[in-house]
Amino acid sequence: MIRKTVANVKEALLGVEDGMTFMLGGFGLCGIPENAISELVRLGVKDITCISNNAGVDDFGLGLLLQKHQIKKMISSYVGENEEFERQMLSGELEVELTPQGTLAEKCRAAQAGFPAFYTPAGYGTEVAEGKETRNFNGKMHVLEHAFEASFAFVKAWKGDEAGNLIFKGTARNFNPCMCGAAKITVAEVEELLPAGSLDPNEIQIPGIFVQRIFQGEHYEKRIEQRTVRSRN
Amino acid sequence: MIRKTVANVKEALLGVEDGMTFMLGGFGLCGIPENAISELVRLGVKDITCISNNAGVDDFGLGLLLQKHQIKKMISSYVGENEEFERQMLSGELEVELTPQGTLAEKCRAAQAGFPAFYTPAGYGTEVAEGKETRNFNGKMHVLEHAFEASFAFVKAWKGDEAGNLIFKGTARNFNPCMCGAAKITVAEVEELLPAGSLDPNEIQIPGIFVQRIFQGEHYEKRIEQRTVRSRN
Amino acid sequence: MLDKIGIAKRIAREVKDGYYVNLGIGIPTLVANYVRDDISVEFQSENGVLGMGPFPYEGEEDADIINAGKQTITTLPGASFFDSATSFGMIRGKHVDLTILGAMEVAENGDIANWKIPGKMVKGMGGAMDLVASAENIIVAMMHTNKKGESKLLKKCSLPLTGVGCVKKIVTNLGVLEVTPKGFRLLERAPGVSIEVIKSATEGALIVEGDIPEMTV
Amino acid sequence: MLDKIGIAKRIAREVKDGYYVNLGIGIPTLVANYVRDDISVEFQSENGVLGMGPFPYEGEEDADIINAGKQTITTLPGASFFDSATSFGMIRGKHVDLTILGAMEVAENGDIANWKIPGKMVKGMGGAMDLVASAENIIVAMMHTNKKGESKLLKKCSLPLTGVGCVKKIVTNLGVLEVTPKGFRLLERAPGVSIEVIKSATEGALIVEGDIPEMTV
Repeated sequence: MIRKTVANVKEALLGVEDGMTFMLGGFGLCGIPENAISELVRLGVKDITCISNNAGVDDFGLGLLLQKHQIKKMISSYVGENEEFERQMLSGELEVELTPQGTLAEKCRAAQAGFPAFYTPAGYGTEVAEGKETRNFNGKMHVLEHAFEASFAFVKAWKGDEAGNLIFKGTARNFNPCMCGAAKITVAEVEELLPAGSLDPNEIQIPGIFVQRIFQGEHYEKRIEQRTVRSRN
Repeated sequence: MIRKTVANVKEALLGVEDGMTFMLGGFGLCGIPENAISELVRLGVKDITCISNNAGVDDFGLGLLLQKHQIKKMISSYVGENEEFERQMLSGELEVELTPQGTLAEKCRAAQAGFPAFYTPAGYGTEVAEGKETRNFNGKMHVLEHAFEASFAFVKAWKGDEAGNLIFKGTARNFNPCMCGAAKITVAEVEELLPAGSLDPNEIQIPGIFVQRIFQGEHYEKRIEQRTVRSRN
Repeated sequence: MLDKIGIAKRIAREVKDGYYVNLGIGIPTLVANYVRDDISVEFQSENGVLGMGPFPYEGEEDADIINAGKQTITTLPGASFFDSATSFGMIRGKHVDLTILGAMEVAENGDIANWKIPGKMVKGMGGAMDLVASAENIIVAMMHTNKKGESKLLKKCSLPLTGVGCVKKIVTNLGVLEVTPKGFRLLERAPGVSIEVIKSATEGALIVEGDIPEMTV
Repeated sequence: MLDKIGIAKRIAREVKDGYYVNLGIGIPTLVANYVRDDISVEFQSENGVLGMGPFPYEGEEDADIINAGKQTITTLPGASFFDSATSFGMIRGKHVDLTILGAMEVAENGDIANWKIPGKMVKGMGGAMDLVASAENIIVAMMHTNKKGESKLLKKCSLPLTGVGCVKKIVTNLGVLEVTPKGFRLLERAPGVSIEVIKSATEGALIVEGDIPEMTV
């Protein structure tokens, strides 16, 4: 067994530098690497490029990094619900590259699985395809999209073990598995870190080979963006 | 919940015809759709093309279909351990298309996920790449490979539910998940068929949307090809 | 004329037994409430869940179980969770039977625009570009005109496109229209809405052939 | 001269702490038995398992748990199972650190042939083409000559290729060689094997520079 555990978030983020490209898992605020984000804020790394489906809200998630002007560029599919984001984008402080959500997921998976590029129909005929190669397959037009390149991937799982194996929960899974192994170093934070052998090999969703560092997060706020409920009556 | 259960293997294979292309899960004899294969033998469908990593052994797995001369063409990565296969191939009775194993898996996954084609470095500079488009990405040559097209995919899982959700066991997983949803109709046979709601939504390995028909196999022989053991002393 | 709920109810009748359906944010989300309960349908949300159920009871909401609108949800028996790449594999691979989404503009050739207003806020396309590029069956739910009273059914979209030639059907507050090679073919009028009203609210080519029934919702 | 076990033992010394290793069928499989037990290594088998352990005790074999050689195996703590597409994602994505496989022929430019003898049996390439096309670190384990006594280290492969310019190191019964732009560079001699013997058994360009140590196994 190859041990991937590190003592804490500080050790997990060793090597993080200004100007790097990071992948961050999560959909909205669901399944985001809360502890890694806090540490990125504390470290004050600047001019970073973030690959993340969303940009958090004003005071949580990636919004915390936006507040401190640490982000140079966002690569996302949806960036609503964030006033500071809007302000920075409109003022030109923040560069934004919008990418169809399925393309975003597959650009991660392509990096993970060693595919340099892929063809997808998403975005054909739109400004997303401008300047990109297009091609007809079976009578349908496709756009050539390339695998992401990133220095670190920060992902959040539910349970993990010393070997770096991960299990996600509910829709907090989202982009997290796709980003594992898609950057030079994958840092996984988990709610519960277990000894190797605690997880059924059959139930592991991401094998440890895709993870370089794993730690148990100190605290998870797990903020809900839209609390929708029904009453019992 | 959309119900996918059929009464038995006969109902599961309704619509199977001569000349069709089938995908069959399994690696060697591990995780093969034993009941579907038996029914294909019983039905006597001819001139079929089989996409399967291996071709079984002489008297089990796809070997049973070879014995009856039902297979016109095999698309596989490894076809050793089968004398009848060898005889038919050398005599020209059987057409064989050998494909690198990772390419075979991805041609299935591409069909499942709606990618028409992909670039892989596997096989570049070999006869596998002859007549295929090649392309340099990041200084490395790649070969363009296309998604498979098949009428039926026959897969075998460990547990399944009425909604078509599947869980595989051990290395019997192999190509089975990749083939789900990769053909027009996916037929899953399982060792244990459960009511919807019995499986934890978090532990499902293949969501039912990729499966059109599911049934519980009557009997599984699960033959071992290489029984390797150590003694306790 | 239909209100948003009326539009959702009318679209719910397009949902057939055995369909896997992806519902966009807004009016489309309401459709789930009006699907006949004697048919089997599963709702997919592109953030990674199939078999969505209603909102949770108060106090039972789970931050780890949401839909693509970031709303807390529940799951029904037979549900499953999966990652984003798998989710869009379902969509791109045409395993999802029907996509219902909102739009800012639809053109008579089926082009759709719903993700960006240049110079104003850009929220992003989310999964919409993947959905419209792949789905075989796309229904747009929207108001026939914008807040300024301008038609949203155009000869040509003025806003940046989400997808080209992909919309099949449109249900608005005024009626049901089908996209054909010759333009918007009117299929049904909303209750109390005349053909003249629809004509004047439709900038793109409108085809009115034969008797156009008033819909029953 | 080394026997197969000797070759396996020598290759085992190339396995470093923290390596994920894919072992081919034949001599490579034996390597697992000789890796130092004070380092952490995980063995991947391309049929879908990481963290392979030894063969099961008699009576505990499970038809659903095999390696790529179709042998019944066990798993160690920290092991995981996965599908074939994910397995080759590990390989193609360079997550596997070292690939050890057999060969029929290796050329001085690193080309390898190991899957087909035209006119004779063709068993297929299995996962070998994916492995050699992707791995950064490929060691070939083989006899220096074939059964007829002909060199297997050639100027140019005569058999259909498995991959081009990919082999980095070769361990044979006669020695250890590195593939360089100028040809096979001799690094070590097997016990009791002279440079002259290696020269006469190597058809491809052989580079012998400085003192060539006899290996210790």
